[in-house]
Amino acid sequence: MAEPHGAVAEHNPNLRHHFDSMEQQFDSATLGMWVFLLTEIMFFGGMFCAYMIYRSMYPAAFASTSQHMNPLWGATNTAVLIVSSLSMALAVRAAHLGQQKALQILLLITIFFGLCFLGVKAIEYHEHWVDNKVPLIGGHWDYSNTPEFPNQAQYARQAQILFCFYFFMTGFHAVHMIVGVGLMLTIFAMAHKGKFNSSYFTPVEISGLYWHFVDIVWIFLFPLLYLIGHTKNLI
Amino acid sequence: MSTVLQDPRTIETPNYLNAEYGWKSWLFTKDHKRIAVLYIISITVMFFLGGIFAGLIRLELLTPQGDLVNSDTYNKFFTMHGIIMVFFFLIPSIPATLGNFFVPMMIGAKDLAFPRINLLSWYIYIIGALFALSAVVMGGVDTGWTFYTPFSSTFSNTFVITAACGVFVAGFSSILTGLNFIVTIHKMRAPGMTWGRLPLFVWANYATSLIQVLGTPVVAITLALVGLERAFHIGIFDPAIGGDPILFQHMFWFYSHPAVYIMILPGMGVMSELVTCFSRKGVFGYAFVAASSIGIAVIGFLVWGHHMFVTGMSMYASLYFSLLSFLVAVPSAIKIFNWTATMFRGSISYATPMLYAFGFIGLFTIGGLTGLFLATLAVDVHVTDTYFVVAHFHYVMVGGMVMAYMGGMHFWWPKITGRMYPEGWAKFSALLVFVGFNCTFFPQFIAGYLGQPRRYHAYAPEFQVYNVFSTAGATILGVGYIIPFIYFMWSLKYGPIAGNNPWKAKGLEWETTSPPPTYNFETTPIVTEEAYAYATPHKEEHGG
Amino acid sequence: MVLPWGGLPKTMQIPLFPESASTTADSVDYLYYYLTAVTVVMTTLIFAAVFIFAIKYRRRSEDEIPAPIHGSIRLEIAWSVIPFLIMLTFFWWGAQLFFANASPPADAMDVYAVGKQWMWKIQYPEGQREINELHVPVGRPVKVTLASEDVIHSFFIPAFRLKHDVVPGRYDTMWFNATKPGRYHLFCAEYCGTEHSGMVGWVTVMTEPDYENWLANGGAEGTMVQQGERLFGQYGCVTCHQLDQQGRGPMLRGVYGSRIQLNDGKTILADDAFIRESILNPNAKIVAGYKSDVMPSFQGQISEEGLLQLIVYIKSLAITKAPGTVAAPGTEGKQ
Amino acid sequence: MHQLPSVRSYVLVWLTLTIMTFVTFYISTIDLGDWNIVVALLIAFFKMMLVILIFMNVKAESPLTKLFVGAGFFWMVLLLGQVAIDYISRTWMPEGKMW
Repeated sequence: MAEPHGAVAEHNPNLRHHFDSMEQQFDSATLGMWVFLLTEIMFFGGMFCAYMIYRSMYPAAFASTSQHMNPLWGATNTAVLIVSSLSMALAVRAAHLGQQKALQILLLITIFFGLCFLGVKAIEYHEHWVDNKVPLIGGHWDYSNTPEFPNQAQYARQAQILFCFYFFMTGFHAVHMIVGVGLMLTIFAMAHKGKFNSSYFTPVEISGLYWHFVDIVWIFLFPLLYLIGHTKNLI
Repeated sequence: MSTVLQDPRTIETPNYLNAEYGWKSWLFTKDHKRIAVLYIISITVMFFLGGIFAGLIRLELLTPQGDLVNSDTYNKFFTMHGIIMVFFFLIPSIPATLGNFFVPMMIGAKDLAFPRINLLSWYIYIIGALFALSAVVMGGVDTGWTFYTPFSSTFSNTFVITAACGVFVAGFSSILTGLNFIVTIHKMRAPGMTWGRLPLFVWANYATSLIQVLGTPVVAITLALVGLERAFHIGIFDPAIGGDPILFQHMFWFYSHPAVYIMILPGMGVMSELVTCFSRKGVFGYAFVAASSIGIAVIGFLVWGHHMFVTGMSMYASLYFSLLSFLVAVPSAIKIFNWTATMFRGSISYATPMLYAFGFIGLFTIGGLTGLFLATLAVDVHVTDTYFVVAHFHYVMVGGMVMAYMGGMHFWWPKITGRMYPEGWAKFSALLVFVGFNCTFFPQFIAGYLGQPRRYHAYAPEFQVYNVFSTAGATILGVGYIIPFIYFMWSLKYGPIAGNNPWKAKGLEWETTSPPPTYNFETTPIVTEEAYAYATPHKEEHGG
Repeated sequence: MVLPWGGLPKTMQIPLFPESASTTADSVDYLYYYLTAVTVVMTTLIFAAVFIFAIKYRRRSEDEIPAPIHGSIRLEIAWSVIPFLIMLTFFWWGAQLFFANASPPADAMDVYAVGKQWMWKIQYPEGQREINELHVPVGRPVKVTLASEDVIHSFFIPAFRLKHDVVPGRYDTMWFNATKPGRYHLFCAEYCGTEHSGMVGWVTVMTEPDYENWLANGGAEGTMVQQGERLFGQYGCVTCHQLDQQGRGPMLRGVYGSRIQLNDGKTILADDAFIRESILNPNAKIVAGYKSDVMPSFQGQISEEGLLQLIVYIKSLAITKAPGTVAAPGTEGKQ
Repeated sequence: MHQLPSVRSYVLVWLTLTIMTFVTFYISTIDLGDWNIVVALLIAFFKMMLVILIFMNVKAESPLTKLFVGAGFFWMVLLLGQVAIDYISRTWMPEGKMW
């Protein structure tokens, strides 16, 4: 393996061969993450687009089907994610300032709240499962006995579309959360091994951007899926 | 020192090819040049595979009765031709091969910003290709490359999900390449390489990358929805259970129209390099050519509705998309005019790459102008979904993009391999390609206006004369593509040594040795002049 | 149109333009000629420039370095603005024609076409039904209402320069005015599966007397209105929807073509699409004064052809005359 | 690299976001007709801007980053907006001429 010629005099062990300086490497990594988030925006944008059209086509069915989601869980999860975002932001700050101990604690807090979110999500999915509201499993889908859906196959189909969007969007979001938690565990392990210092903390920074993005997606999913029309039964 | 590529008598400089040996050194490489070579090999395989399907289509259409294969088989042929050519050849072709190899070199970087992601993108591409090929092996897909619902989601009895998975996966390869380019071009330019000095090939690849990054996720999600719909029948695109098939078309074309700019923009970038080098003159109107690339990338997202004028989309939406479709023709026209003007008072060489460039200008002009027919509402009503569209699309893609790709391969072959190809054979096959191409696709314009619908296995007998011409032309075209493949292979071992800069071209990639060393440059170059400054004397060649 | 070698035997003729047999066809052709002329001129100019430059400025010695030319803002503006202005004329002309063809004249006669893998089922208000054949009189505007039973098809008549996709789950319409008696191709232009290329038929344009003659034979099952009335009873619609008095559902006489007040305060035109939706998805729009969830959905129970018959029947009720003397819609033009 | 927001401003943002979540939740219990969704999305947009500007510290980032963030949302609006053009105007029937 040929070493690059003209290597920098004080070679930082974290500097990869093809970069000239730590700053260039850091800037590239952050820009790379932003471009990645750009694709993520469009990824969720596609789902929002389809959601928008069907919601405008079947407003009544969407509004009444939304009553099957528990907005209290949704709100709880929003709050949980916001806390995790706060701890993530503080973790990045600690990394900037080279506070290794604080960084590790804050990462653990972030992971904890991320897991809380996933736990709540799992409880919700389980409730839908018990209620036979999971559309992808054939035969479970039957509205005939629920009072808000009289014997109307058509209506049930439209309701099913909303539930599909619900599972599709929250499912993709949950996948992002799982990836995020995995990322945070890796970052924590790296921090624990003392990989970071105030001149090298790129992974913390870009994972933070990712984490906040996943939070933002949820900020939109919450009103779009749980609070359609207006909430009638608040538990 | 025993591999075919290496010959100790001739290539002495340390380069990316002789840096390491063995299959592991290729499959685990992080060198953008080696990854580009991996891509060249894979897309060549896909190109010939897609070409075989094209040949079978043309053979079937020789007679109007549909007597060679049955209709299901024919439908699978054109579907596989489309999927393979669009998603596994045209989209990755120039960015992932020539772009991968030369974008870092042209801006004076040692590698792309994320070499491991670059390698990952190749593996993802291969996984996607394997999905698509397994769909072929299992029995094929018959939806057309456009996967229109509800046919694809409900009615087709073929391996739609497998093929859609292939396209979905390959999309991520495209996204990662685009991401890598954007960051590289922003952050890795050599000192002095300002945006105003970037070679136009880099500008074109930058614009392409923007489309890849912004558009591909939408088609990924759309195909995921089609897969879900097909597997579980959830009703998103099926009108029988409350869905709307037109929404699929909107979401599909949101990506797939800009995707044709993913295919053609890098070709335009190659063109700018060829025309300047073989006219030995800076490009006419550099700023306009550069800006038109970005213009195409942006406006390209505003025109997708012209694929849907007869679908029952709103009349007013049709009006909107029609007007903007004309607008996107302006930057393309600017490019054509500027290349032509560049040749004015140049010193024009007839080397093979320039022959391909001449071909590109001519064929792309026809392809672009016939696009205007399709943007004109009342005419589109008649010609959409006929062979007119097929001809227009192939004029832009084969006459434009593949011409540019071939030109680029000939142009940079000496840099990539250190060897020259045989000029006589190359000129001959360039001529074959041009003649064969026109013979294949020009008659289809007429057949299309006569009303021959596309994707027809059997057709009305009065169209036969045009189809006979097409099939004859396709034969010539096929030979025109096989000859270069043979002599390129030959030149790897027997081609004359090219030297560092056989064309006396400008550009950082020509200032390093051929083939380039692993990190491209002995020392990071410092750029002091505009792109294509042919009037200023050449720097002393270093290296060797 | 056929090239000048029209005297050759038919098998050796090479057609360049399709036959032109509708009022639209000529106007589209003129625009097409204009576009072709511009294309030919532009292509010739570019080819000539490339060719002349390539010859005139060919490299004469290996070391030749031409003087640089950086560009010219004026030229750049000229060759972006002028082509765009020309293109605006394409846009304007094309859009005019497109919009002129958008809505059929009020006196157009109706024909109903249902696309199904892989055939076209045509029915006439007078009761004729045929497959892959469409008979129309010359010189009378014809409105075709298009529906699909499965996938997207496209109703394409090259000689009329007309095409419209047939999207399942909705109605599309197109109209034409045939100018020349003859037999013309009818194609399915949107890929629809195995026998897509077999989904072809013929449009027969006939003189008025021939057409009347043709109409007189056939229609064994009665007119579409009668067929629709039969279905109306068969599906039990009549139990809730009475013709002249209020039932559980809205009264249907005089509904078609009027503006309906909905219970959310909006009003809507009662057209084919509205009636179709009301049958298949009754809860989508509720007429003011009625409750939702009363009427069951008939999705999947009535064929597309049956739906069209019901619509024609309800349409016939728009005319407030006693039943029996109702003229079939589409035949008004003859009176 | 660049200026970091203070811990205080982080906590303030967190407080605002949490309060906004409750506001969204509360407003959804009031029937505003079509305006429910508008209000909910406006609040969500406001929350998003807070996260982007402060938590992700885009406020102090280079213009390039801001451009990319803006581009992402611009393109999403292009997708939603242009699809909406079709759906909104689909039932408008022209009467034989363009305008």
